[in-house]
Amino acid sequence: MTVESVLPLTGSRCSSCGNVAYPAAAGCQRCGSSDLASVELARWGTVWAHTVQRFAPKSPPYVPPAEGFTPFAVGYVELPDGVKVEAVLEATTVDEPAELADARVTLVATEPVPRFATEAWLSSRSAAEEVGPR
Amino acid sequence: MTVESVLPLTGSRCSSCGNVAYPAAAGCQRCGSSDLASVELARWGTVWAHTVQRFAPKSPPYVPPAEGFTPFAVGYVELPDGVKVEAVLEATTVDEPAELADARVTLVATEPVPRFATEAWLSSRSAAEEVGPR
Amino acid sequence: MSLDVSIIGAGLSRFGRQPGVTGRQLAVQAIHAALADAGIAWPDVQVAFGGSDGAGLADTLVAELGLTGIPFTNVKNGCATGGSALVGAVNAVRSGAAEIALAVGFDKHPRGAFDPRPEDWGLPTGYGEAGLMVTTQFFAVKIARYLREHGIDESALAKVAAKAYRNGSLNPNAWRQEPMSEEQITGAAMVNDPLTQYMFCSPGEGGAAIVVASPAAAKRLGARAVKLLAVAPRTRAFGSFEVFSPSIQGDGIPPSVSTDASRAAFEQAGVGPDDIDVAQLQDTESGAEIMHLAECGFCEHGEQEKWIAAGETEISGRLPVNTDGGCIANGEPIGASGLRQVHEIVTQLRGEAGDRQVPGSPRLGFTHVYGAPGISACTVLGV
Amino acid sequence: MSLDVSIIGAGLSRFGRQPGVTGRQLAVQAIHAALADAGIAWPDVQVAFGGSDGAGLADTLVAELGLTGIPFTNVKNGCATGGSALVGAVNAVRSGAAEIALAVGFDKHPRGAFDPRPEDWGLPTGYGEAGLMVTTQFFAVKIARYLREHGIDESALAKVAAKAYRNGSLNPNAWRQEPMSEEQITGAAMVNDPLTQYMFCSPGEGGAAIVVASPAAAKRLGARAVKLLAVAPRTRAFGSFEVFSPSIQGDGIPPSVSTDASRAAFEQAGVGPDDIDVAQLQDTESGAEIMHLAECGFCEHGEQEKWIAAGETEISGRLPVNTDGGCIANGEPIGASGLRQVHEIVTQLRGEAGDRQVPGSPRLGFTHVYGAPGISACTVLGV
Ligand SMILES: [Zn+2]
Ligand SMILES: [Zn+2]
Repeated sequence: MTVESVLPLTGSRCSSCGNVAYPAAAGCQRCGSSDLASVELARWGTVWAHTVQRFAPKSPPYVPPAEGFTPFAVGYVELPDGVKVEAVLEATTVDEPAELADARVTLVATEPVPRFATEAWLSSRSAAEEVGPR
Repeated sequence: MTVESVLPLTGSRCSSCGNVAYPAAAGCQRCGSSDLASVELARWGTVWAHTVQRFAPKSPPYVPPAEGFTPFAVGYVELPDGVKVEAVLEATTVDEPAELADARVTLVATEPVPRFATEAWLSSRSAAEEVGPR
Repeated sequence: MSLDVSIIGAGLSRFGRQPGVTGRQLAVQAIHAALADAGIAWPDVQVAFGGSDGAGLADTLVAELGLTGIPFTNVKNGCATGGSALVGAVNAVRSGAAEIALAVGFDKHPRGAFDPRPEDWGLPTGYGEAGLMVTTQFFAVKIARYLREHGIDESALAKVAAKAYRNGSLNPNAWRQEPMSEEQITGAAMVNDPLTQYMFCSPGEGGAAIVVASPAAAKRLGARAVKLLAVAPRTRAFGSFEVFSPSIQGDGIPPSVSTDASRAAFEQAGVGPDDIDVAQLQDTESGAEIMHLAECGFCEHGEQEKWIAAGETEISGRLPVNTDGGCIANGEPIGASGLRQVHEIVTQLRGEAGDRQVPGSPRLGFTHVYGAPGISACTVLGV
Repeated sequence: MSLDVSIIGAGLSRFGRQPGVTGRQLAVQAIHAALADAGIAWPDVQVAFGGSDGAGLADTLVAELGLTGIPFTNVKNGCATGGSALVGAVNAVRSGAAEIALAVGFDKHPRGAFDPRPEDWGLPTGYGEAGLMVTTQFFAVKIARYLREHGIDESALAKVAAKAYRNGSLNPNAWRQEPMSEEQITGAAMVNDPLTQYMFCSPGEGGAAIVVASPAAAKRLGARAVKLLAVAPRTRAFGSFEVFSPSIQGDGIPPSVSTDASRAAFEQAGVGPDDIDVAQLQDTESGAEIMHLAECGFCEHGEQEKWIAAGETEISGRLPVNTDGGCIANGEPIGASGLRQVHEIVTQLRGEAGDRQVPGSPRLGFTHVYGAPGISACTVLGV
């Protein structure tokens, strides 16, 4: 997986008032218009706020990763499009809030939910790929 | 099973206004009092109104008899205690409404729901027992 | 009435099966239709009341309508959901809390819905095992007793159902638009004697919305307003006979909550049943329409057979009943039916009912719903 | 206010786990307590409004209370259920439809309730798979942002929770009656940073009922009446931040529905936040109480740390908050909490709060609930 291969998130923009919604909406929450157009959202943004999920959510519906549950960060990423998107946040550690606070993050997955990663996580990941098997 | 071995239905009587409820109630629907005493209801009454269940109710919750579903009569039996009790009605045939209309019926079962039988059904049943194996 | 409240807008979604369309979407369609009918926009609505029986909470509709911040009360009163929403809207206007208020009802029931669990009704599980948790049994027992007590012939049941399908065929928004003969109806599968399959309404889909306003707002908007002369919801009195009752308490003839609600509505409106030009009566099955005619005071108990034979409840008759085809032709989306009735009366009183228009410019209309666990709501409308 | 409406009776069931007692029974207990407090009987009630989130329909309570035939509207507005019921009761009295009206709220949530399904919230199922359908995440994200934005130290969270348990220990009807130290609270399991287990309320059990009356009825009954100076429910404005939002739309700081509802309540009552002597604020977790203090206008954003350090929100402080222990000590039976708050303010304004009585004869009180999907309801009460 490369960052470039990730499809962008698709939202909608209101033709009447310009408001951007994610996911794509049927009616505009700002002005009530139903004249909305599909729009691709930016692949990067800034962490607006976050927390850490410390315990495994109830399964179902939660599907833990194959290697088992580990605490993960979750929060809202403010995009330049004018909307804050809820996302799982990838960081090298969730125990150092400073890595995520106001951090610039990049979209790394859109399914099952948006997923953004910090610069530090992306660097550590590409470093790991360089030393890994080819 | 003999008719005499059937436990009577247990209801409640309001100590304030005398209203009889079935099943036993926590509060009196007539006067709102919660001073209620347990009362054994009469084992016979008169069919107030009835219909026939022509198709098998959905299972679950319905549990059809071992021999399979056959249409059965259901209705309300007016007891001398001053309450009309919903019950399955045993009749020799459900296709002749006259057998059940205003008929005097006798309690033959209390579980899973009250069950009353017509005189004709009771006679045919005791006749069957007389010719059956001992 | 302390303050005249008017209906300034009425709207419906389509009724009947609409795969892929959610109940909430049907509600939004109905609201947009009602707003357009009133000539207003969503931000003009100052307070809203609404609900469904099984298709979601009405206040979540604001996500599609626009987040204007208004109070939005979710109500949930079974068949009286529309009536309760309308009372909320009317009281809000009368109390001075708002000038323009909305009531909305909607539902989308899957095929064969209404599978009640004994525990939800406070009954032992044995009632389910024994096959007694079947709503149609209640209607059959009640009408069987009624026909016998008042000497009405069973043929009246098919006549009423045939009228419903006939009226539905004149209503482009109805679910069932094919007329059906009395023979087809009588010959259909018997569900619970004396009621056959085609005498019952089916769980359905639809949304209905009504906009009410204070006299000042109605005047300002120049609306084709219909006066809401009364709206009266009631719960059952002691001794009544209701669905899923393990017993009927008390002696004598069970009282009817429909009688209580209709009397309260007529008293509020200051008119009587004889003054009504067109009525919508709850017709969960055709026997219900027959009983409700008398329970609501339009005729004496037992007179119905004569009325029906003489065509008095037809669109051309003395008291046209269920001119849009009622629940039998429109289906029963529980949350929507009460306001669908109000929509139909508004349409008739405005003279906009097209092929099913009651002749002679009707001036007073009446609506009635009845449902579990023994509730009724009636309205009187006038122009 | 067109017409002063008074609270003439307030009643609670016990709160906290009560195995074998149904939610409907808790509601009946609360209603009987409220009727006794008002010195009236059930047949005196002319109209009723009520609901629960998951413990049944309020109108079915008439089977135990007595079948008096009154209109009974079921409302279902999450945490604002009590507020919506109260508005219904007040509008019914103000519109002249009734002189004495009842509002009731109740619930009985199983342990670990509140398991939301994405589809019920209009979200793709992926949100459940990914572990994002967790309500506590919302509260944590909101308070984390808030503390950082306004420079408030996390220690305030434990201080507020400790006050809740301390006040609960003075309330014989509270679920949690054991005081808990700030150290215990901070040291408990972290749920979602910065919130530990003991900072949250738990799904609970309880019922609460309020009887309101017209001035004439209150006078006739010689009631120890408390005036209901305002009751204001609101839905969220555009751009607000709510639980289970896949996004927050719009730029800038999200608006608060609590701010809208509290402003509307203060405007109706003709008083300001500074005039309030005792307040109940939604405390789903201790951070919520901190934010709601400012959102409802009692202090500036960021001032809370100073307030809390100075003990201003203690029973002995400038503005005692959640004097009965709030949701943290009483648990959260969703349908009941709003009216529990009103019951507590009535008790305080009457000077009947015993060990937790606010000194100095408080004369004006305030209640506030907040919940999904972005609703708030506030009241102002006075003697
Ligand atoms: Zn827009
Ligand atoms: Zn009694």
